[in-house]
Amino acid sequence: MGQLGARAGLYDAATVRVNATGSISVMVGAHSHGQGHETAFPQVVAEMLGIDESMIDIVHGDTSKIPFGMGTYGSRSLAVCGSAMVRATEKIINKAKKIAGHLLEASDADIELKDGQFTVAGTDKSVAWGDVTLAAYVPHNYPLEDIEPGLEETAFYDPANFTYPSGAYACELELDPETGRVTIERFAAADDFGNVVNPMIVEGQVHGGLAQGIGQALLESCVYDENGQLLSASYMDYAMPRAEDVPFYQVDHSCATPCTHNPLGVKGCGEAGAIGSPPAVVNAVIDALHSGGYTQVDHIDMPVSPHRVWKAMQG
Amino acid sequence: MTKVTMTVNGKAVSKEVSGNTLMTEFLRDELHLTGTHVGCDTSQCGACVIHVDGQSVKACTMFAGEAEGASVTTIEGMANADGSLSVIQQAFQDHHGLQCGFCTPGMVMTAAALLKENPKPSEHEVRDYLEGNICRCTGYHNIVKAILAASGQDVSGIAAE
Amino acid sequence: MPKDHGIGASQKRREDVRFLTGAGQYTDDISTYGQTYCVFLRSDVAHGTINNLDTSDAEAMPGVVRIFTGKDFEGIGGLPCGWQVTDKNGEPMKEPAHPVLAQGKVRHVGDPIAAVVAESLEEARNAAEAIVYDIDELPAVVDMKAALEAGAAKVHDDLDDNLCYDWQFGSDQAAIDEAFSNAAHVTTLDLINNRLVANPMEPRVALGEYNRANDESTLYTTSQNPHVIRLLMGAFVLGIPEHKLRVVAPDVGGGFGTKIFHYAEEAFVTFASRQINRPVKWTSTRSEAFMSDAHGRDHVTKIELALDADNNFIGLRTDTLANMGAYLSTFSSSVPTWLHGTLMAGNYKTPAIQVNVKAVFTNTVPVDAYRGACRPEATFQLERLVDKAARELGVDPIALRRQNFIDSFPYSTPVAVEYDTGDYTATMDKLEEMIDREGFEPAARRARPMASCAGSASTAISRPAALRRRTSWVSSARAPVSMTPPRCG
Amino acid sequence: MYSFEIESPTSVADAVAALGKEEAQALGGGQTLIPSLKARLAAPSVLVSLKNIDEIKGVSINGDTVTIGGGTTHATVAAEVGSAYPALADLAVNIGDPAVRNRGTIGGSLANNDPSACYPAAALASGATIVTNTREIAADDYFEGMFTTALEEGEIVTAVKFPVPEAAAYIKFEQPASRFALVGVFVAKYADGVRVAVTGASEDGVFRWSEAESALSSNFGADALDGLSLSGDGMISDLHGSGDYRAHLIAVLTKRAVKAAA
Amino acid sequence: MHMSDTREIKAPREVVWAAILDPEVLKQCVPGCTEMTGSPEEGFEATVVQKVGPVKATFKGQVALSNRNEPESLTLSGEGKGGAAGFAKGGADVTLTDKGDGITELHYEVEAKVGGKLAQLGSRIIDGFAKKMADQFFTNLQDAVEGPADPEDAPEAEGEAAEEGKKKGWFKRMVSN
Repeated sequence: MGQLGARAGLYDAATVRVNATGSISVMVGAHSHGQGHETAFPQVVAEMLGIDESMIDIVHGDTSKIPFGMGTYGSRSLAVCGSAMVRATEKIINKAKKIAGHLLEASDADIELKDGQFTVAGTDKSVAWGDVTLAAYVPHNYPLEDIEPGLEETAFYDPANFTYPSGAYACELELDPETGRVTIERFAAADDFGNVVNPMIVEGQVHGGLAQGIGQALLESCVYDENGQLLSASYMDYAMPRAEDVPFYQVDHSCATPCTHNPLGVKGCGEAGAIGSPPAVVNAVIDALHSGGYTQVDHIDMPVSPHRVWKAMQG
Repeated sequence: MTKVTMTVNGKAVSKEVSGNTLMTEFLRDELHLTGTHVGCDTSQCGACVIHVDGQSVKACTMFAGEAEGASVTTIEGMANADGSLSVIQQAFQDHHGLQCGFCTPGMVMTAAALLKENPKPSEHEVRDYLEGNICRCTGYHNIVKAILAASGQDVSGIAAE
Repeated sequence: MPKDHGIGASQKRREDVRFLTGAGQYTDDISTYGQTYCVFLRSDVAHGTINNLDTSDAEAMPGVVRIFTGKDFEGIGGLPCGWQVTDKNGEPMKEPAHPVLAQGKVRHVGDPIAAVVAESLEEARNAAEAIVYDIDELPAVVDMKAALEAGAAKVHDDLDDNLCYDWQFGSDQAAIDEAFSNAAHVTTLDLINNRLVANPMEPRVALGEYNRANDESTLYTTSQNPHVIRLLMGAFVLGIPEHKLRVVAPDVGGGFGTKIFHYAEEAFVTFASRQINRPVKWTSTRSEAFMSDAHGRDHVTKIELALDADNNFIGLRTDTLANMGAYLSTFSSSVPTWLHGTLMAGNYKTPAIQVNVKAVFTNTVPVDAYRGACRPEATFQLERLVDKAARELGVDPIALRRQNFIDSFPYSTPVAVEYDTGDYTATMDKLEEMIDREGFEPAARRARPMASCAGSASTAISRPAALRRRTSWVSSARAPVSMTPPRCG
Repeated sequence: MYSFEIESPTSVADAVAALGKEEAQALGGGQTLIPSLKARLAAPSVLVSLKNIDEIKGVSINGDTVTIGGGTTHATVAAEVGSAYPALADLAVNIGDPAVRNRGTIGGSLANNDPSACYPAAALASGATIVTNTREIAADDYFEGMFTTALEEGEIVTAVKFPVPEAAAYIKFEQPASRFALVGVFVAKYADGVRVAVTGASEDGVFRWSEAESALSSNFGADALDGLSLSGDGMISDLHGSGDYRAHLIAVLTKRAVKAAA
Repeated sequence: MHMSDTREIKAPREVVWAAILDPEVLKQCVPGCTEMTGSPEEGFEATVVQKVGPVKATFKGQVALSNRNEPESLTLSGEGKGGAAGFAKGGADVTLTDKGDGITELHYEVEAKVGGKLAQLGSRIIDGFAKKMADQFFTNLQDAVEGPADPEDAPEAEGEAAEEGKKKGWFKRMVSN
């Protein structure tokens, strides 16, 4: 994205460090601040290697431990950093196959990796993941001329394009015509995030975004007076959404058109809820007002507070 | 400085504190129990909720000196004796009732107080009881669901899973 | 059977166990040996000249280790903006200096004037109150339109005016003019994207530590991206080589964008810990966060949609004023431009789109990315506009959307990006299926939004005390909205 | 916070003595005072905690009078007053949040007289008597404008006596951030007439809406209020609502309160 | 915020004018003022203590008189710093109109602003409070000049003057003697 003026790159990086006994530390540039990377990222590596997630730990948030990273923002962690992790894991698999090929006395081109076992294609000759990783670090009988010891790989991944998730959101609300108060009754969000690694986490991301979007639409506002004094400068005046301001949400991500340009086929999901919900809410408010006969109201600026609704109804 | 003595998570503690030492400061700085969090300064976010003599209170809005002789429970004292997660904690994990985890201690403490008062709350009662606990990550969906599940109610009908 | 492991499994989160037992380690949970506490004296006026800043009485107060002012940062770099935007005349954006501590002037309420480092937090607070200073208040620029008027007070004296850049993007003028001159109907909407504060529940914290033995600095900070902080702070602000600078972000209690940026407090504690050779810790209060965390949104927009006689979208143009606040925060300049303009096509095959954005300096806290980072702003404009157009034309808003959906991929928009995949019709089908299943108001009512409303039964509401008795009509309504694509960098 | 010491007397007499010290300040539940202290907006030298004074705690119900000790928490009022005075219990259970209700006290709320607090509306609409360590004050004489009461320096609210009405209700319209009353209306019907008290709205704090009272005294039904309205002049105007909006809400909420009470 | 009001004072315009310029009267009129030193020419240094609910703040600052157009109009302005509470500033354009019969019409237009925590936390009450302060100031002025409508409401002026004021308006008495 340098051509657009970004002074920093928008790539990300990951190092997959396989230890002698087969456990793995994955150093990632993305840094979770609530997104659950420690759970979701190992799911990807575990899937690729056919080993259990409990053997894989994520290391993040420390420049002394991680090669480099651009961090977590813009719904990018899995699409960008996850892709770097996939690339690094692919390098691991390639090298591990070479080691396995050596141990099995077969060409690495014939080695298949499935469920944590390296097998010579078409035979029952196999060697376990742990035997290969041990050989990498305890290189007795090891072709040191062809293969370096150790099993650690780094990849930087710079996406060729953004990802383009999309969605359709609906809001049903009640508007009290006497006070102007709006109550969200139901909210439905159908999103296309491409492939999904951990559906539970993805749904949680949408929930949180929806509450922030509903907050923007109905509650939150930073107000300065004409002298530049910030009036809404504590939770006494800046209205944060609470549990009773929001309903249970219906969310769905079953319409999936996988992203074509990252290896996981994933699209960003972290911001979606906050993007689609404000217009859904405000459109519903205007719809409610029209259905109640207040057809003069074209628009109400956010936050659509009871006071603003009442004022709009006064004409 | 005055001496205060209280029981915290079942252990007797005794410390010299100044009059203006808040309970949050006492727990975090004196006892190194950093699970009780401070998320605001107007007593609204609820990240600091603890139990004092069985009642939920905001530790940021109480002086340590006021807890003289009290029995105090913090998030660090909520797990089962064997170290496994309590029913409420387990429900939060099972139903993804937390993301960044910062509001979580207060949420768990408030949920525990609710279920003690009202063992089978309705959705509305849960949401109402959480008025003093702000979460910015979860949109509350899974927190409410987790608390309903912890109360033993069937949550399989609640959307989105 | 749902998967129980690997890709596609709803695995329970392993990080939850520590968060649920109070064992998480957030930055404020870290304390180091010999740690000192830092409190910032912040401006309580929005704009003014610092006439007199006398820290001598405060320096003599109990527990004070040292007090820093702007003087200590003379010759040291300022906080950089990480994205260069070129305006429509080929000129680079205006990037005023953004000092760590104010240099002679304050430009927003909360602008740090001085920083006290003391043995305890209360001692630091006492001393901060004892600093003698005098600010000659200048007229504050708050409203963006007024800020651009001739003769408006200037936020930065060294700039010609309060315009950071005037940016134009998308279809050329001829194409836009043609679309609008051929329009059978034009829908126009003026709207405001309200200014927000991200408010992660964990306030920001920075702890700087210096190891004299190897000349290394460590910064513990509430950051979404520690490497970026290391790069910006090391290379642009303090001149510390990367191998002598370690940035650690432990458990972070939410961010939503506001913890991406490099902040003055991070640079300050790193700098001060090297000066006094002791760790320096700053923990924001929530009230402080409101005036020192970068804010989000704050756009004023006029948007217009041209439709042909068959209700096809044929042109779209927008005029936006985007508030930058008093200084350019790390990614502020990119937000209303590359993250906003490029999404104005939304889900629709509008052939001509032009986006105009003026970025404006005001005497307010800097504004930067907040969850969605201008995709919410773009989507709000577009989806409100489409809904309004449907109402004006008397057509079903969903039908109008469906008719104009992009339906073949890859699709190159007039605003520079190529959508690789998507199926907006299928997503809308799914939504309609969900809302029927979940008992939303029947589609018949939705399709006749102008119909008079029969009072629907009231369902459980949150605060019985507030609305216990409802008389007259209560309206239920829904307005599905299709969402523009967010994207990941 | 500035530094101070806390004293925790166990009797009213000791508390009064302690409050006689220079810059001494009573600490009730602390739910307003402690945030103010944290913001360094007050600098007492001694805080006199009333928490350990058992003689000012608890609820007693005697015929048509509910007496609540000044040191009684909102949670206790909510739990114990319901059978005798349900509207008052309903008010208490909607103050703040559970943790605040476990600490905050009725005496503290009435002494503070925040213009948006709930209890002043209940006390004024009920014609309650505020009992202090030295005297009894009728609610009509007690509230003297926002944050101002008839209390002298060092005077402690020891109890509040509420005559139980025939019918009553409190309807609160919450300010979305603080959850204090943007407007709250307490309606109480007694044999000798109806009293209507409004909180949250006026710049002078809680007040009685006399036109509504006379209309309701002759006809206790929401329709009696048709056509009655208040001016927005003198009403609080802030980022959550103009004075006119608050005036409008008073009329709406009064009707709702009457319906809820009837 | 902006406030204005008009009130009739039962005293000749010169008396009202002189009262406004008198440091002792000013001190009595500024609500919560505990100290005021200086002169109309040089300006005054003032200390004002304000208590609102749990909040108690001491403001130190200046009071100045400007745009003096004797005896018709002047501007009274004050600003004070309240430490952690922030600051308050206010200016009142005062016009005096001679209504005859020893009656003066006093009209004021007040612009006031606050900053810091007062603005940050007090937006709900600050307008009402400022109005109350302005009103109290001019009520005090009126009382000082003509004597309070209700002697019980007399400002607690010192000594003999206060006693006299209860009958007549201590300032009026002083200047008319």
